Amino acid sequence: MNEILVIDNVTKRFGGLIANSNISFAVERGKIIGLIGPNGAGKTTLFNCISCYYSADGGKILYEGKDITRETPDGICRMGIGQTFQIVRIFREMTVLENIMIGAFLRNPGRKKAEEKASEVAALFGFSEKLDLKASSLTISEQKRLEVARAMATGPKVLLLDEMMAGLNIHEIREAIDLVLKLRESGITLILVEHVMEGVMPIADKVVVLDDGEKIAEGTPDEVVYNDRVIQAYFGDKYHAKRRKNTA
Amino acid sequence: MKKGLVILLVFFAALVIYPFIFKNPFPRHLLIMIMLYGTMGIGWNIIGGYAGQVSFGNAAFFGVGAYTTAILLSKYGINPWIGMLLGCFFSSLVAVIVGYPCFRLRGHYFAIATIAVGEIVQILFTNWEYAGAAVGIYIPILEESFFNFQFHTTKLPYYYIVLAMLAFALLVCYAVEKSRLGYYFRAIKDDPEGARSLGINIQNYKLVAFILSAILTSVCGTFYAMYVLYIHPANTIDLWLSIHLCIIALIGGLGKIFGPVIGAFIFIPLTEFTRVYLGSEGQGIDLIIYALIIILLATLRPQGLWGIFAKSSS
Amino acid sequence: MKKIFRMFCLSLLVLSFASFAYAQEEIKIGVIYPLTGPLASTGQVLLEGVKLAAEIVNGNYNLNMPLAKGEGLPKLKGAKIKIIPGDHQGKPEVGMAEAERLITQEKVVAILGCYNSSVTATASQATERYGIPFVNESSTSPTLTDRGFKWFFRTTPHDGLFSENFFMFLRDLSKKKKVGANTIALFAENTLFGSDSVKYQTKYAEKYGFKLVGTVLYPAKSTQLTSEVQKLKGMNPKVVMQTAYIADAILSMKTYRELNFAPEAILANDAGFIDPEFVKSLGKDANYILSREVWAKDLAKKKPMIKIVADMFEKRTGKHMDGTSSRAFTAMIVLADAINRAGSTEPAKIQEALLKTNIKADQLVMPWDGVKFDPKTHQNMLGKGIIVQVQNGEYVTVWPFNLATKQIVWPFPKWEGR
Amino acid sequence: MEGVLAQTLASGLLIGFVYALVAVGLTMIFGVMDIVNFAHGEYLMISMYFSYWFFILFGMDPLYSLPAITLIMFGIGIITYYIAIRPIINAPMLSQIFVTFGLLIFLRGVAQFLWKVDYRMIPETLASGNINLAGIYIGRPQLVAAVGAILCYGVILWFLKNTKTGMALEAVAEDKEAARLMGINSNRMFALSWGIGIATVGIAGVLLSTFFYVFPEVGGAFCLIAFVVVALGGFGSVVGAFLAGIIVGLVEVVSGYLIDPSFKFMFVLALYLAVVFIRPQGLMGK
Repeated sequence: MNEILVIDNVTKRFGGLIANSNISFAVERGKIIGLIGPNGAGKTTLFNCISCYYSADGGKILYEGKDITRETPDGICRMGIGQTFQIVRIFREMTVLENIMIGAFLRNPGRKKAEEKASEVAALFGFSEKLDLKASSLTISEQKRLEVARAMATGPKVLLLDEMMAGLNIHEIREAIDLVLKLRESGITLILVEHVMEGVMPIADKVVVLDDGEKIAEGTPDEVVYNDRVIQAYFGDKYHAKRRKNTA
Repeated sequence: MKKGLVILLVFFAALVIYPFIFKNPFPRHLLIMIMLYGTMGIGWNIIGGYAGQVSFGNAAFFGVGAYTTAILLSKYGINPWIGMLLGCFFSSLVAVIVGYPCFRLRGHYFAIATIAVGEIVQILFTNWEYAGAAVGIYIPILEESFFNFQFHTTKLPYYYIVLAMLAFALLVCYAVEKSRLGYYFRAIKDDPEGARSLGINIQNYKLVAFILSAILTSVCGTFYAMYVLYIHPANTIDLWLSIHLCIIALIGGLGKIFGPVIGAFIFIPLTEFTRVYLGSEGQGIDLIIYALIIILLATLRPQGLWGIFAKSSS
Repeated sequence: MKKIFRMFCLSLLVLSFASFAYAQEEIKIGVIYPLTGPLASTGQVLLEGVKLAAEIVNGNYNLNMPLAKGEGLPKLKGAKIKIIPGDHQGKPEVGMAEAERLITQEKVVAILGCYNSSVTATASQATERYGIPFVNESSTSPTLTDRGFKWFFRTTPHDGLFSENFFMFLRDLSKKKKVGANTIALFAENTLFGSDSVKYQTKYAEKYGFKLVGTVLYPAKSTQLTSEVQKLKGMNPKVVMQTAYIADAILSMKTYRELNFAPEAILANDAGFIDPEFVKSLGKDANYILSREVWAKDLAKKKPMIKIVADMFEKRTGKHMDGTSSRAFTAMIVLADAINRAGSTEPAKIQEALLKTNIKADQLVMPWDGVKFDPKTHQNMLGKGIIVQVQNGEYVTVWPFNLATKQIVWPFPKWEGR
Repeated sequence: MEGVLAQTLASGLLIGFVYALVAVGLTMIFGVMDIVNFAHGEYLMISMYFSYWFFILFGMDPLYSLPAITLIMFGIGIITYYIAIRPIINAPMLSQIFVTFGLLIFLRGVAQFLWKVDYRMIPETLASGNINLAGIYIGRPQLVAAVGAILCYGVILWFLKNTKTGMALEAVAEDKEAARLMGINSNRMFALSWGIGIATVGIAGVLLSTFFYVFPEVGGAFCLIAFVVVALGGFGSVVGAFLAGIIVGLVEVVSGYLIDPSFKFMFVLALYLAVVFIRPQGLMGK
């Protein structure tokens, strides 16, 4: 079975508002999946359903064949799904090493072991020199990297990254892209939720596009970029019409 | 770290030797109270300082510990040491029953819910005929012995028992801080959602912290009952007791092992002396001074005196 | 290593900061009262009572009272009494600690206190351990003297006797006035004082053949008492027997008036109802309340000495003397008398002298038959209560009828048209 | 029986309005700046003393001195904010709790120092007496206080919904950052919330002083109830506090009458716990 995560007909409502309606797609092992869409498309809601902060009102989410729709965020982490947050949620009062240790403790209950594991992960993410710094003293891009490192320390098979590239400059986006590619090489499945298309398109193996709570497209980046509904969703009717004329 | 250990050992050695040099009972009593509050302060620090859940209900555990021992001894003649263990058991039970729903509440909601719980426990004991209701329980005077946990001619054994309790509490706290528990508690305090995302069941870990806190407080309740030999709801399950525990932890430094001990060493003598020297005329000046100290500490030094101490020594 | 040693010495020094004791010059007597906290106003009044007694003992006054004439204690070369106050804030463990502090730091020869029964319970345990006489002036919980302590003495009658007084009064009254006050409701705060009183009142109601129509207990911290008074109203008793501290005493009176509740009599159990603040706060709404008392200023008509002492008290404090301050005053006189007769400050001798105490009724500012301790329980056997009524803002004695200075107003007038 | 029940409900309702008025300042301060003022009851006490002294020294009835005392309390609120609260706006929650705790002890100490620990009460005011409504007795002071509370709530709600300043206050409560970007001076709004919050508890104190005694620790009992009211209604919700105040008053009186007065507070507290366990944000909280 090559599909590590299956989103099956997921629907989420807030009162009368439907944030996600019947969304389905599958995530293959070891791939990078981009989840994109304009503001208010329902990306974050879907992300929160997958990471179990919300439980879907309809449909199912399967992880390695198991239904995780009603799991808790900590539960799925123990099962092997790590995640980061849109707005960084590092432990600000702790040091860099301690932050990563909190993740490492999940599979290494002893402090010595956890510290070793954390140092390893820290080295991988380029934090070797900054182990004893207070996390709050890092730059935003470093903080985002720390969050990924921390999640990686829990030893996940799937990593959910929420708007990892938002707020970063071009140089930092490059670094982030390198990091994601490196993670894929190590066999991790990644789901990237991004508002900015530029960050995701070059690296994603598959892209799922949401608009207005519905899935409007799914496919390789190339396929998706030329999808009419995607263009319409991102650039509106006018642009869509103009482009039509040009190609015609 | 080495230096810290030396200071700690010297401190304990001084406490052990002190009664051999100074025989005056009042300062001994004072030290007993300091160590008792220090132990409870450490208990509070685990839930409040490390795990960041501000509890104003810890007096309930103190009361449960004191009452369990007193009821078992006065009604069934059960040895107070067994009462102490059973007190810990019942306190843990209360911690679970109360903690499970309360930990869904955040920040101020949690703090006020714990006030409500503490008050409810007090009302229950005030009206519970079996437990002596408002009259409370006079603990039967037994022969003086360690086994009976009663000493009438000297305070010395009480002194060493509470010293051992303090040492035990410090060890528990040390073990917590250096293990996964301590890290998880701090993570939960720092960012609960972040902690959840790393596989920490925050509800369960908060409960663990609450139970540890309950046990350390309950032991002190038993000690108090055997020390004063008379308990009633107003002096064992009092909101102000809970508040004093927070103040002690705050003065010393939140989430620092030694913080509550320092806090108790400052707070208890401060209240004693302002009371003795300023309070006897009932002028309220003692309260004013005491309040100003708390405000200044909270405003200027949120990390407590331990923070100042650690800074100057490093 | 040297550094460590120095640190060690320093720690010991810090720990010993409170260890210094002072040399003894006068006869020091520790007096422990709630001088801060919610009961502080009562504590202050009690302390003033004790201080006045010490002043009379120390100075030269022409009063028919032990030790009033001539300065100081004659058998101790005119030594003077010095009061060392201690504050227990209403907390039992603080009371115990204060007793220990006074005994060991201040070297007091005896202790007097503590008003609250719960504090007296623990403080007297300390004096029992140290073998120091403890004279209690106004804690009325009967259990205190049932403990059979060797060093504990109580001058005031306890709640058992006081409760019986209520029923003796009602019985006498029904004989004299032919009023049928036969249904009674009990109304009390639910801490030690209230619940203990209710226990004894229930017991004596049965013994004296009165019908108890109900009991209402409420938390002393209440911000309102409407539902409680509703319940009382529903029971429709002829007499309400009430036990309350000052705060709830005021509150209940306000609520009676608000809800227009006026039984034939409100028979109150001392404490809040005889606090000087009671009449001051309520004004004319305080009128016609009956309370058991241990003392009243109008007793002076029978004992002129009472007026002299009460005036001295008023001059000192600006407050009227009352049942609490007069009892504190009396306890101090009893204690000073014993120390004088002992001719020594040795605790055992004072204890012995206390046991031999025999003060006559006319030497007291109390309506008692005297002071004489039961050899076993050390309870004053000659104590006695009175019943007073507030008439025109003054407490006047209405029972026992032989001591009464005014006619009793019965029944309690309706609120309308007052 | 019906008459008794009606009487009980009336009493509960009346005291409920007073609880609501005591609590509204607490909830406002919390709503605007996320600080729980543990010294809230002490401001009630201070205002009751003002009312008492105005009566004793100048013979002014509480109902006449009400406007002056409200103004004074408004000033005291602002001063408190600038001296004690402003330095800890960004401090951790626990520091904030302790500063207001310190204030509580401080104000009690000051009251003890200035006015001693005696219980004091205004014996007779314009509002004294009671009204007989078809067998239901209503204390006039309680009625005056209840009407005062309702008027006060009306004014506050009108102020919040219809004036520029009021709307700015609400905006700050909603989102501090956004309010700052919109050019609202949040510091002034914080000060204002303290001013109004303390002024309302001042009004409550004056009205209360017509039928309740004052002593330095009088705030304690009311403060605990105010906490329950605020938490039950939802921190920061003015309307919630109003509803919760009435609920608490009714539950206290009715459970005291029907079950056992010894447990009346327990029922109030248990109700509160039950509500927040089901709705952690309280009845009307966000």
